[in-house]
Order: sequence, then C-alpha cells, then structure tokens
Amino acid sequence: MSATTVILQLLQVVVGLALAPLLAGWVNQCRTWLQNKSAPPLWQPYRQLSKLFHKEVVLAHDASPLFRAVPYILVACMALACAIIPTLSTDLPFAPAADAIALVGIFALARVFIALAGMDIGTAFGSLGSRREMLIGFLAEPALLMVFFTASLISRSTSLATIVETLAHREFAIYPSLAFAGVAFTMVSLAENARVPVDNPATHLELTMIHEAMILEYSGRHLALVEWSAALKLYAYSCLGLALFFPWGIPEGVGLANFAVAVPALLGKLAIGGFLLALIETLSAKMRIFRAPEFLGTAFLLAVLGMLVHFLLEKGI
Amino acid sequence: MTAGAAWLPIDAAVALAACWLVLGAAGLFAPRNLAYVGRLLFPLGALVALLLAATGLAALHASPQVMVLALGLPDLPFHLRVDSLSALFLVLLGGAGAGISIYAAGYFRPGEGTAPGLQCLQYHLFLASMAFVMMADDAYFFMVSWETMALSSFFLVTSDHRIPEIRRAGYLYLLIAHIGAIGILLSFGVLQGGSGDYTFAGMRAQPHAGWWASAAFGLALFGFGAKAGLLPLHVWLPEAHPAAPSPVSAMMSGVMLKASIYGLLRVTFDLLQTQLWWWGVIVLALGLLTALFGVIFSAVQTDMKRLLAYSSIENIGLILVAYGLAVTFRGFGMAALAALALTAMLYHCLNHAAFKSLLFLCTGSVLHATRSRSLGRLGGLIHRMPWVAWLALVGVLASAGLPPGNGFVSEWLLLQGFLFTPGLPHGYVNMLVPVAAAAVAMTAALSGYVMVKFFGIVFLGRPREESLVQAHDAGTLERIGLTWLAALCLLLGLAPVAVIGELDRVTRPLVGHGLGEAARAGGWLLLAPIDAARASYSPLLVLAAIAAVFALAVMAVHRLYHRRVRRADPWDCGFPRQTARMQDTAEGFGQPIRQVFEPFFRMERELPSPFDATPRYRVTVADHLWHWLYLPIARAAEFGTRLVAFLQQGRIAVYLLYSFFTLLALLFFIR
Amino acid sequence: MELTAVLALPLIGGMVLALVGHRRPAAEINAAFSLLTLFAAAALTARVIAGGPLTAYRQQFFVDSLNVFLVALTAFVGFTTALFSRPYMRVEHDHGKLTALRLRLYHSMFQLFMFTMLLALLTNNMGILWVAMEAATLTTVLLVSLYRTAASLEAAWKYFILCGVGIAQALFGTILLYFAAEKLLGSEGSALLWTHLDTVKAHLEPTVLSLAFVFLLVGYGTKVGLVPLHNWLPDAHAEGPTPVSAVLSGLLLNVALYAVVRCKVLADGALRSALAGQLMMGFGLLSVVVAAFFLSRQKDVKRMFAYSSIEHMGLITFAFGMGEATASFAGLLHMTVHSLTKSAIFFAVGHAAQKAGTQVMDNIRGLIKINPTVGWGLMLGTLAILGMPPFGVFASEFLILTSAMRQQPWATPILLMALGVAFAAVFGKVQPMVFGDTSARRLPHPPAILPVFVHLALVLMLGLWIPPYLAEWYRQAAKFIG
Amino acid sequence: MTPATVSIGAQFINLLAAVLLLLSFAMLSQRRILSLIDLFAMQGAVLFVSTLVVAFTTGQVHLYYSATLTLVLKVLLLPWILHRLIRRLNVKWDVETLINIPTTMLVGIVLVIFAFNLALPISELAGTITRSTLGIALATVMLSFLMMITRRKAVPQVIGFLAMENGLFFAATSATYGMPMVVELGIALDVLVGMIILGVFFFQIREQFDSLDIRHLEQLREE
Repeated sequence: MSATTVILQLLQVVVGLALAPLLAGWVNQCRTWLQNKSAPPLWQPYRQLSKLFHKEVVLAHDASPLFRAVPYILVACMALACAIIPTLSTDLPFAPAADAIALVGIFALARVFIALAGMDIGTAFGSLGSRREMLIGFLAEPALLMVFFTASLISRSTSLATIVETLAHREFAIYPSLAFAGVAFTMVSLAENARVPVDNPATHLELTMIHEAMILEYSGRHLALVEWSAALKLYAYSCLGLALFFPWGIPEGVGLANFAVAVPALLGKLAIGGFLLALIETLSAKMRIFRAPEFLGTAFLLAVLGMLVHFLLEKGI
Repeated sequence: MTAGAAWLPIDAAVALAACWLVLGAAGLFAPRNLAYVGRLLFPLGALVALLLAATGLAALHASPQVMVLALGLPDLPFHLRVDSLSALFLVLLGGAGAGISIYAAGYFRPGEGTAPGLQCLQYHLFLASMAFVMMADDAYFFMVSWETMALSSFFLVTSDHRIPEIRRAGYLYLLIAHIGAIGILLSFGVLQGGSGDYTFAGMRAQPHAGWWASAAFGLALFGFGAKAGLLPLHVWLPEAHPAAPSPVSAMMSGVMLKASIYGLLRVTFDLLQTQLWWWGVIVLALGLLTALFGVIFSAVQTDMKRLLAYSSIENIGLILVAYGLAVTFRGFGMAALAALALTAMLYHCLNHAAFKSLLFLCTGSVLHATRSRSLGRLGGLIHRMPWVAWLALVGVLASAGLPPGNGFVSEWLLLQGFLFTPGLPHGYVNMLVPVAAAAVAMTAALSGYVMVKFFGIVFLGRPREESLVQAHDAGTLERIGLTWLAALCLLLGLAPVAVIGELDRVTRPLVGHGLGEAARAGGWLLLAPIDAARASYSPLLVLAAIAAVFALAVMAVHRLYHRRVRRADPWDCGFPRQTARMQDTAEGFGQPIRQVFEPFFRMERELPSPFDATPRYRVTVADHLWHWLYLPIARAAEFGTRLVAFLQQGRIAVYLLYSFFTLLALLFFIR
Repeated sequence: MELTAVLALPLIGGMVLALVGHRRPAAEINAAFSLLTLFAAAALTARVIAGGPLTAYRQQFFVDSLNVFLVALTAFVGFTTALFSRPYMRVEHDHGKLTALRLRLYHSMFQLFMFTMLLALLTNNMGILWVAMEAATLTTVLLVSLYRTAASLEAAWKYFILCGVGIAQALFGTILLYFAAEKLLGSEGSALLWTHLDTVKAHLEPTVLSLAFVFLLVGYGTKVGLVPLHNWLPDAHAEGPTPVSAVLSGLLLNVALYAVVRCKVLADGALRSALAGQLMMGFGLLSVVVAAFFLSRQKDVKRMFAYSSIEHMGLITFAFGMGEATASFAGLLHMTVHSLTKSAIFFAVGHAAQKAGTQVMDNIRGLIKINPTVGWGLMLGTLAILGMPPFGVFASEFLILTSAMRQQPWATPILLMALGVAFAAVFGKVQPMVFGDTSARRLPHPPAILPVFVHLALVLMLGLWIPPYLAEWYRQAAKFIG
Repeated sequence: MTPATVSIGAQFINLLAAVLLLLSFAMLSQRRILSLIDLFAMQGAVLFVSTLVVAFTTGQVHLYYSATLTLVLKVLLLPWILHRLIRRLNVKWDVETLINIPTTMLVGIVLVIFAFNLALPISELAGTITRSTLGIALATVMLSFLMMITRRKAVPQVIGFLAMENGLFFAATSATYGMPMVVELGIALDVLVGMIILGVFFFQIREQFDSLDIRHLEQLREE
C-alpha cells in the first residue's frame, strides 16, 4: 500500500465524519418538504452537535463507567465501518482487516453496547428500548448477512472491496438475486437506522420509541456523540447500499483525478438516496412494535430467496 | 512404547493425570479442613492442569505416541495413545482446568453439601478421568474413563443433595449418560466388526462396509450426542448445570461437553475410514435444531445458570453444524474445505471452553455474593463487584460472537465454510445450505440478545433487592481464575493465525489437509484462510482501530470542550417516582422471544385480572419434548412392568404350574 | 488334609453351635469356624494351583480349577457374612425379634449350610451333588423361616415346595444320567462319578442325555432362579434374615449354577449339538429381561436386590450358554464379582434397614447423614452392581457383551436394553435412600462395615486389574467348560 | 438265574408298575385325606415289593438294603408321621381341589400318553429286564406333579411331593437296578429330614393362620 492509498483511506473516514450530519440534515429537509412544512437549514445537525458539545453532562447517580464509555465506542465502531466500506475508492489498505461478515459484526457490537447503555441507568424506558433494539437486531442482522452472502456468492468473495470491484467493473450482467437483496437491504437499513415504519426518530412518544428510549439518559457531549454516531450509521448504510447496488463511479485507482470523479458521484448518489429515504418515510406509517418482526422477517426471507435465486439462475454466470 | 530414556509427552500426561488422582485421594485425609483442601490441594491441581496444557502443546508438535499399562482386562490391557487430536483436547482441558481449579480453591465454603475433602476427591477424579478419556486407545479403557467421568461429575452435581430437585437432576443426568454409554459401547461393538479386537488400532484396521459404518456412526452420534446435549437428548443439561456448584458447572459445560465432541471426532475421522456425505447433512440439521432451540430457550430463562446452560446447548449445536459441514465436505472428498469446517469447529470448541467457563464462574461469584440465581433478584452489581462484572463483559462479548472477541472468529470461519458450499456436487445440499447459513446467522444474532439480557439484568441497572447493597466482590483466588480465563478469551480472539497454525496439526491427520500455511501466507496479522482476495479478517487491527478512535475522540472532546459532569436523578421522560422494580424483569426481557417463537414453548400463563388489588403475573415455559418423547417412553416401561408383575401373583399352585409347563415345553422341544 | 478340613470344619461347627449356639460368644465362634474354613480353603486352593486337579477318597471328591475357585469364594463370603451377622444378629436379638434358641438354630444352620454348599462343590458324585443341593435347601428353609412371621413362613413354604419339586426333577435327570452311564461304566458306584462321566461323555446316549439335561436344567435351574422358575427367590430373600439373603444370593445361586454347568459339559460332550447352550441362553435372556422389568415395581429393598440377583444369574447363564473361552471366562468373573458385590449390598442394606426400622424403601432416607459409611457402601455397591465402571461388574459385563456381539449379535441390544431399564429402576430407588434428609436412628452396636468395603475394594480391583494367576485360573476353568 | 424266572419276574414287575400307575391315579382322584395317606403307604408297599423282585431276579445285593429302606421309610415311618400329624392337628377335612376331579383325570391321561411316548425310545436302549417301566415311572412323577398343582391344602401337597419321590425311586430301581448305595442313603436321609421339617412347619403354619389352607399363603406377590 502506498502513501496515497493511506491518505485516501483516511480521507474517506474524514469525509464520512464530515458528511454524515449533512446527510441526516438533508433527509430531514426532504421530509419536511414532502410534508409541506418549512424546513430547517441544511446544517442544522451541525449546530445541534456543537450546542450539545458545549452543554454540561448531566449523569444519573447510578450510571456506571460503561455508560460513559459507550458513546465513544459507538463513534469508534461507526468510523471503522466508514473506513472499510468503499465509498471513494476500492483500493483501501485497511479494508482487509474486516470483510462483510466482520462489518455486520461491528454493527452488532455497536448495537450491543448501546443496548447495554440503555439498561445501565435502570429506568423503565431504557430497558424497554434495549429490549426492542435487540429484537430488531436479531432479525435485521441475519438479513443483512444474507444480503452480503448473495453479493459475495456472485463475486466469490466476502471482502467488500472485491465485491464492489466485481459488481462495478466486470462486464455488465443482470443479477435477479440482487434485486431481492436490494429490497431486503432497504428494509433492513430502515429498521437499523430507526426510521419509519419501524421507529420514529422525531418523537419521544414512550410506547413507540426504540432508539430514543435507549438514549434518553444521555446528555451533553455524550448525547452529541451518540447522535453523531447515529448519523454516521445512516451514512454508512447509505454508502453500503450504493456500493452494492449502484457501484458505478467508485474508482479503482488512486489519484486526484479519480478522487475528483468519486466525490461528486458520491454526493449525487447520496442526495438521491436521502431523498428516496425521506419519500419512503413520508409514504409509510409507523407500525406497531410487534409488526416489526414480521416486517424484518419478510426482509430476512427475501434475502434468503435472493440466495436461492442465485443458486437457481446464476450458477453459470 | 515408552522404552528409552526419552521422556515423551505421553509419559508426562499420564503422570500428571495420576497426580490429579493422588491429590484427590489426599483430600480424604482431612476432609473438613478447608484451609488444607482449598489453599493447598486445589491450587496444586491448577498447577498440574497448567503443566498438562503445556504437555498437550508439546504433544501437538510431537508424533503420536502409544503406551500400554499393565492394568485392565487380561486380554485387553489399558492402551493409551496421544496424537494431535488428543493433544489439542488435553490443552483445552488443562487450559480451562487451570482457571477453574484456582477459582474453585477460593470458591468452596464450609457447610455446603458434601465435605470439601470429598468434593476434592470427586473433582480431581473428574479431571483425571477426562484426561484419560482423551488418551484412551481401546474400547474398555475408554468406557471405564468415560463412565468414571460421568459418575464423578454426578456426585459433584448432587453435592448439595438435600434438595430434591438437585437429586432429580442428578438422576436424570446419570441415567441419560448411562444410556448414551450403552450406545457408545454398541458402536464400538460394531466397529470391531467381528474381529474381537477392541483396541482402537484394531478398529482402524477393520474395513467397514457401508451400512455397518453408518450403524457405527449412528450409534456413536447417539451416545456422544446424549452427553453433548444434542436434541432431543438435551433434557439433562439445563437441569444438571444449575444444580452443580459453579466450578463444576464450568467444568462440565466448558470441558466435559467437549470430551463428547472429542469422542465423536475420534470415531468419525479416526476409527472409521469412510465418511458418507449424508451423515454430515443429518448432523447439520440436528445441529441447527439444537442451536436454535438452545438459544431460543436461553432467551426466556429467568435463572442465570439455566440461561447459560441453554446457551451451552446452542454452542454445542453450532459446533455440530461445523462438524456436519466437515463430514459432508469430506464425504464429497473436498479435503481443503473439510479442513476449513473442521478448523472452525475445533476453534469453537476452544472458544466455548474459555468463555463459557468464565461466565459460569462469574455466576458462581454472583451466587456467593447474593445467594440468588434468579435474575429477578439481581441487578446493578457492576458497582458492587466490578472485577466480576468487567471480566464477565469479556465473556459476554465473546459469547455473543462480536468482533474482536474470540467467539466471532469461529463463527466467521464457519460462515466462510458455508460460502464455499456452492462447490458441492449435490443439488439439494446446495439448496439447503443458504437456509442453514441463515439459521446460523440468526442463532448468532439471538445469542447477542441473550447475552445483553444476561449482562444487563445481572450487572447493570439498579439492584432489584435491598440485600444486594452489601454484595461483595470475588476473592483473590477467584479473581485469578476469572482473569486467566478472560485472558484466554482475548488470546483466542486476537491471535487467530497462531491458533489456526496449531489446529492445522490436528486437521491434517484427520482430513488430510490444513489451513496452516494458507493462514500464515496472510501474515501473522491477517487471517485469510484461503486467500486475502477472497476473505480476510484481522481482529488486532479492528481492536487497534476502535481503540485509536476511542482514544482520539476522548482526547478531542475533552480538549476542545470541557469535562464537566453533574450528577442527578435519572430523567426517564420526567417520570417522578421510579423504583428498581420498574426495570425490565427477566420475563419481560424474554417476552418478545416468547411471542415470536410461541410454537416452540409449552407455556402456562397466569394473567392478573384488572380488578386485582395485588396483581400477580406468572408464566412458566416448558419443553415440548418432555411430553412428546420422554413421558411416552416412561409409560411404555411402566406398561412392561405391569405385564411382568402378573407373573408373580403369590399362588404356589400357579408357580408349580409354571415349572410344570416349562418342563413339558422343554421335553416337547427336544423331542 | 485340606479337603477334609474344608468339609469337616463347618460340619463340626454346626454341631458345636447346635449345642452352644445360644450362648453369648456364639457369634464369635461362628466367625472363628468360618475363618478356619477360609484358611483351609486357601490352603486347598494353593495346593490345586500348585499341583493341578486332584481327587480323594476313592475319587468320591474331585477338585479342579473350576470348583476350587468357587470353594475359595464361598469360604470367603461365608467368613465375611459371619463377621457381618455378628452385630446384625445381636441387634435383632436386642430388638426382641429373635430368642436365644433361634440364634442357636441360626448359627448352627449357617455352618451346616456352608457345609452343604462346600460338599456340593467338592463332590465328584452327581448323586451326592444332588443330595447336597437338597440338604442346602432344607437348611436354608429353616433359616428363611427364622422369624416365624406369617410372611417368613409363607416364603419358606414356597421355597421348600418349589425347590423340592425342582430338585426332584434334577433327581430324575440324575437317574437318567446314571441309566445312560452304567452301560459304559458298569453299574457299580463309579458310573456317577463326574470324572468318569467326563472321560466317556462322547459315547453317552444322546437321546437319554438330552432328556436328562432338560430335567437337570429345570431342577437346578429352579435353584439358580431362572425365570420362570424363579418365584421362590424374591420371597425367600426378602423375608429371611439379611445375612441369609446375602449368602443365598452370593453363594447358593452360584453353587446351583455350578451344578448346571457341570451337567452342561456332559451334555455338550454327548449331544454334539449346541442344544444345551441354546437352552441356557434362552433361559438367561428371559431371566435378564423379565427381572429388569420387575425391578421398578419393588417397594421392599431386599426384594428388589433379589430380583437384581435373578437378572445377573440370567446374565451369567447366558454367558455360559454361549460357551466359548471368553464368554465362560466372563461368566466366571461375573460369578465372582456378583457374589462379592451383592453380598456387600445386602450387608449395607441390612444395617440400613435396621437403622430405619423398615425394609420399605420409601421410609429409608438420607443414610449418608445418619451413617456415611453405610450410605456410601450402599451407593457404591449399587453403582457397582448396575455395571458402572470402574467396578468389576462392568469388566465382566463388557466381556459378556463383546463376545455376545461376536457370536449372538441379535441378543446384544436386548441385553443392553434390559441393563438400561434395570439401571433406571434401581438407581432411581436407591439414590433417595442414600441422599437427602434422614429419619433413621442410631444403634447401640457399631455396624460391621469392614466386610462391605473389603468386598467393594476387591470388586474395584477386579475392574481395574485382574491378577495374572487369577486370570490364568479362570482361563483353565473356562477352557474345560468349553 | 434261569430265563424263565427272569421273564416271570419281568412280567411281575410290569404288573406292579401297572398297579403303581393305578395307585397314583387313585391318589389324584382321592378326596379324603386319611385314605390319601393309605394310598401313599400302598404305593410304598408296591415299591418295596418291586424292589424285592428286582433284587431276587437280578441278584443285586444292595437292592435288598434299599428294599428294606423303602419298607421302613415309605411304608411305615412316613405314613405313621403323617397320621400322627393329622391327629395332632386334628384335621379331618376332605381334600379340596382347584380343578374338579374329572378334568384332572383327563389331564392325567394325556400326561400318561405323553410320558410313554417320551420314554419309548429310551426304554429301547435299556438293558434291564424292566425296560418298559421307565415310562410308567415318568408318568407317576408327572401325575404327582399334577396332584401338587391341583391340591389346595398343605398336607396333600406334601403327599404329592412324597409320591413324586416314590416315582423317582421306582424309576431308579426298575430302570437301573437302583442308584449307588451312598446316593440312596443320602436321598432317604433328605426325604426323612424334609418330612420332619415339614412336620414342624405344619404346626407353625397352623398357629399362624389356624388352618393349613395354603390360600393363606398368597400374601407375598407383586401388586
């Protein structure tokens, strides 16, 4: 690995960290437009973050050290995810450290820690949220894994870089299995990012909330980090989706030329993706918590179907 | 033979096992003297365990050695043999045993069940018999060690025998173990194939025809499965593990279950020459069922040790899945892939031994500190017993299969194995595999759920009972034991390349291939079992990255802003009065699982009526198999006894009639 | 010489005790005579090991590796039983269950019983063998009915009638044997000498011999307790005093089986067919299965272990029926370990029952609390008898099962199934007796726990290591059993 | 020893054998206990005579001893003991049977046929003058067995037992000119001792159940 690749690697992480709140803001803006409301400015999330960073931390009496460590762990996990998902280039020196399966593992790690944090204070809502989060998780995780399996069966590899390369730069072929996988992935990422119809990031309505319930007790810089990591998660999932299903525009080589191509392509794709997300959120209604297993079960099923379809139709390819 | 001055590993191993026996016997000299037993004998036992682990490592690098003791039957003296497979499991036994023994040294308290000296005897007998199981090289010695293992562990399980449930658990355990042993004996009988030679060497020499081989395999699967907790023979496990004292639970779940896995491997890949691919498929299916069943049931448990016991069932299921995959690959003659699956399996054996023992020991400390096993009475212990809590967290992450924990490595390998199945030349298997992979993934995810429940309810939140306030942390010896096991977890999690290099020595003799050089090709840092382009994983890098970002973030935030913290009551959406009782109970946390997997359970609910002044909610979750399998068998036996009882009806005339008819019948018969 | 001593000592002992048996030191005298008998038996054994088979008194007596080992076993168990019965009977006496006169009867009959068994083992004359067996029945009848309770009388009555009738069949068989033999050996006494019969067995008339063997099998089989001739056995074991139960299971059944084996050797020689073996295997298998199912219905502890004796006798009969070196070896080994273990169990049970004041298992609880040694003795003995390694019973069962797998594969699953059922039944009943909280009381006399653990230690040793000379000895015996 | 005497003796023995069989049938059908004992005594007498005849015709000396033994034991001693017992226990009742007499007789016939068929090939081999009697002896044994099964009281059962002994003894003498002396003595001793023990038993049973009906002896069973 050359110095440029290392720079590119770091750059990718930094871009991620920087763009993530923007994406969140963009999604909110689109949603408010679609609901005929007047939108907050695009950089609202940045303001919010800095405000939170300046606020002091109000910590419950019996919060354990774990509770204080979790926000940093979350950020770390999400940064790691951004580092290995090919967004600006597929030639990433750090990518070999973790392949698709490991990526799922890292997301799971983050989830487990935030769930533990939710239970740490010992409030009714906290444990409620953690329980629901884990419920979502144990269905979403295998579904996501199956999506990756479909992709990696096509590309005969589980390393994300290789997958994206094969999908992007091999001669064009239509993979019906990927269609299934795509739908499954969309559903999973909706659930994972606490979006309608599974969760609603905009409310504090006790009975419906999941993500918010867990982080109720956070405040100040901790809350800022949690929010930021949530944004990062959304960013990571979007990039993942784009990389898997619309891999075009991610250059193999290094060099500023490629970079110049890659960044606008990414921005464009993210903008469209964000708008679509907002659209989905607007069109669908929040469902009862015990519909969620069915929803995710469907996603899981679709992913598995995708694999079967691959065995059936694409063995030759 | 052990001729010559050379001091071979096998001599050392046998000597060490003998040392255990001696230590056990020494316990009888002062059975009630806790200082003598606890502070002297058990630490010595731990030392012996360490040495045994070292010996195992040495043997792993040495060529197979045999030894014949002048004991046993006149025509069948005790044969012993240490090859790489035995060596690996000896390492496992020694490694886990060291931690558990040192912990046990601090664990036993006066006036609990059996006298400590007696427990010392039973415990070391248990260890020694397991060591001999892994070294035995003929059917008789194997059976003797095997049953001694069952017997000693039975006595340990029932050491607090005043409680009827514990007696019942012990009975169930020993009964199923015995029935399993019968299956194993039959399997050996088939394996010697009429030659009458019951040494393993003789069995290897036998050519086994297809159906006989299948019969032997089936019987072995039954026998060892009964000990491992394979569905539907798992019923003893969730009863016996909670009943036993925690070090014993740790030993049983961490090591003894692996002994049965060892036996299965020994029979399938060593004694039998041919492996048929459909054996693998069957085991794969059974393993999946077991894994899912185990994890689902552990999610709804309210007793922390039962929870862990069911999670042991789950892990055994995963191990068997890997095993089934290996057999299938082997059956189709794909050595490399068989090696991959087998490596995953062995790796998971090591991992489970480490983290499950750790977790059981942690429950032991909690039990001592709070006198309660019920999750409903615990909580907030991270403040009272930080050592146990943080060490438990290591085990929890490992058990949940999260990177960079060790549980993740083996699951990663397993899933890699699944990704290669498209190569299989058999359509149905091809179709089956994605489903299997999905089930495995789901199991892994669910184990995350379980572990969050376990750790969150026991250690986090607020204490659910007033008495928990004076809970104390574990003692020094206990801490040493826990730390040792946690260190093992980290080691296994962070140095996969080295471990796989060792496992390579085991898989080569069994399936004729290994991942050693492929893994080494990726460099010591990067684990790439096949090639880096295909799949790679580096726990060290992952950990380093996370740590780095963590540190950076902490520094940055504290540097750029401030580090002010104000303590206050929890906000909780502004609810005014909150009590610890408002947290999720174990039942509550398991409720979604109960709802999603309703058909798996046999549930009895008691819902309070809305007008109830003192509302009570009760739910018991039972296992269908009792009613579908075990009770019918019991009834059948009962019926048989009623039939024969008719013979003995007390009338002498009738008795005379019997002998008269017997006489006439025989006279008729010989005419 | 030794042989005379072996036979004379118990006889004299019987006489002496018939006179002084009611005095205080009677128990010690009893033990002393048994000890002397043991010494004599040991000497005899040594002699035979050194010098090989020998005959005495115009060949009326005959000692070879088969019966000398049984003689040694009998003398040994007889001695330990005498040791055990010392405190046991004393307690019975103190509880007013037995008068001094009954004690006298007990002691002298005990010695005479030993005499009859030793006679049956040592004689070379099939007729005398029969006489001795009958005499053994008579003596034990008196011992079984010692308590004079309704139940004990009933048990003794059934025992007398059933065994008497059975033995009568054996006599008819003996007559037929004689009838077949005299044409070859002339009608003077030598025609019933086993050694002579053995030399000419190939020429004995097959039809007669097959008939004779059937009668002999039914006759002595009744005393072995083979299903369906077993019905006397549980009653007699349950109702007699425990030392008697111990010797009945431990010794008498062995002796009866020994008689059957002797006859089988002759029959095999004459018939040139596996008929005898097949019959024995059939009976053995039936006994094992039926007894196994009986076990789980028992309420009385001694009755239960009586059924377990039936089961094991069936197993041994099956082994001898297979009739091949390994199988017979296993059979002999199983005879040894069974009588050692079972008598040990009865010792423990006896103390337990005395402590609890009942033989009903549901009322015996938590022996480990009141007396750990008795509790552990019972627990370990039970595990041993159930074929748990590392005890010797497992060794012999392993050998039996393995040779069954080689010769009669069909029978193996049945046997194993029966063993499994037996395990479930017996262990399920014994565990709560030993463990848990107790209701028992302490007793004035300390229990004689030594015999129990001596026996169990021997059994354990046989499981882990069979002394070479013992193995050699079994091999010789097994060789000529066929 | 001329063939004539031999053949006559043989015929005589056959006659006695027939009588023996007849007697055992009579016992099977007998209702009254005292006459049962008489029948048993008669059986003993027949046995005694037959033994004498065999001894005389074959000149086997030891058979004379056994003949006297029979006389003393089975004709005089045992019946005397039984009579005394009956008187001491003053039981005068009739014998009740489990199955009615005619059925018993029918079964008995079947048994006899079976026994004869069984004994036929063997008696071919017999070198003795009394070959054909083996079947009868066997039949006697089986009939007494049947009697033991069908009788409900203790005393008749014992008598059946003794009758079985007689059958065996007859087999011994007729088929093989008697067992070796030692054995015969042993057998006689056993029978005597057994009888005495039984005598003791009767009293004990009586004082326990104040009856000799063995229906009282059916308590020990598997419920």
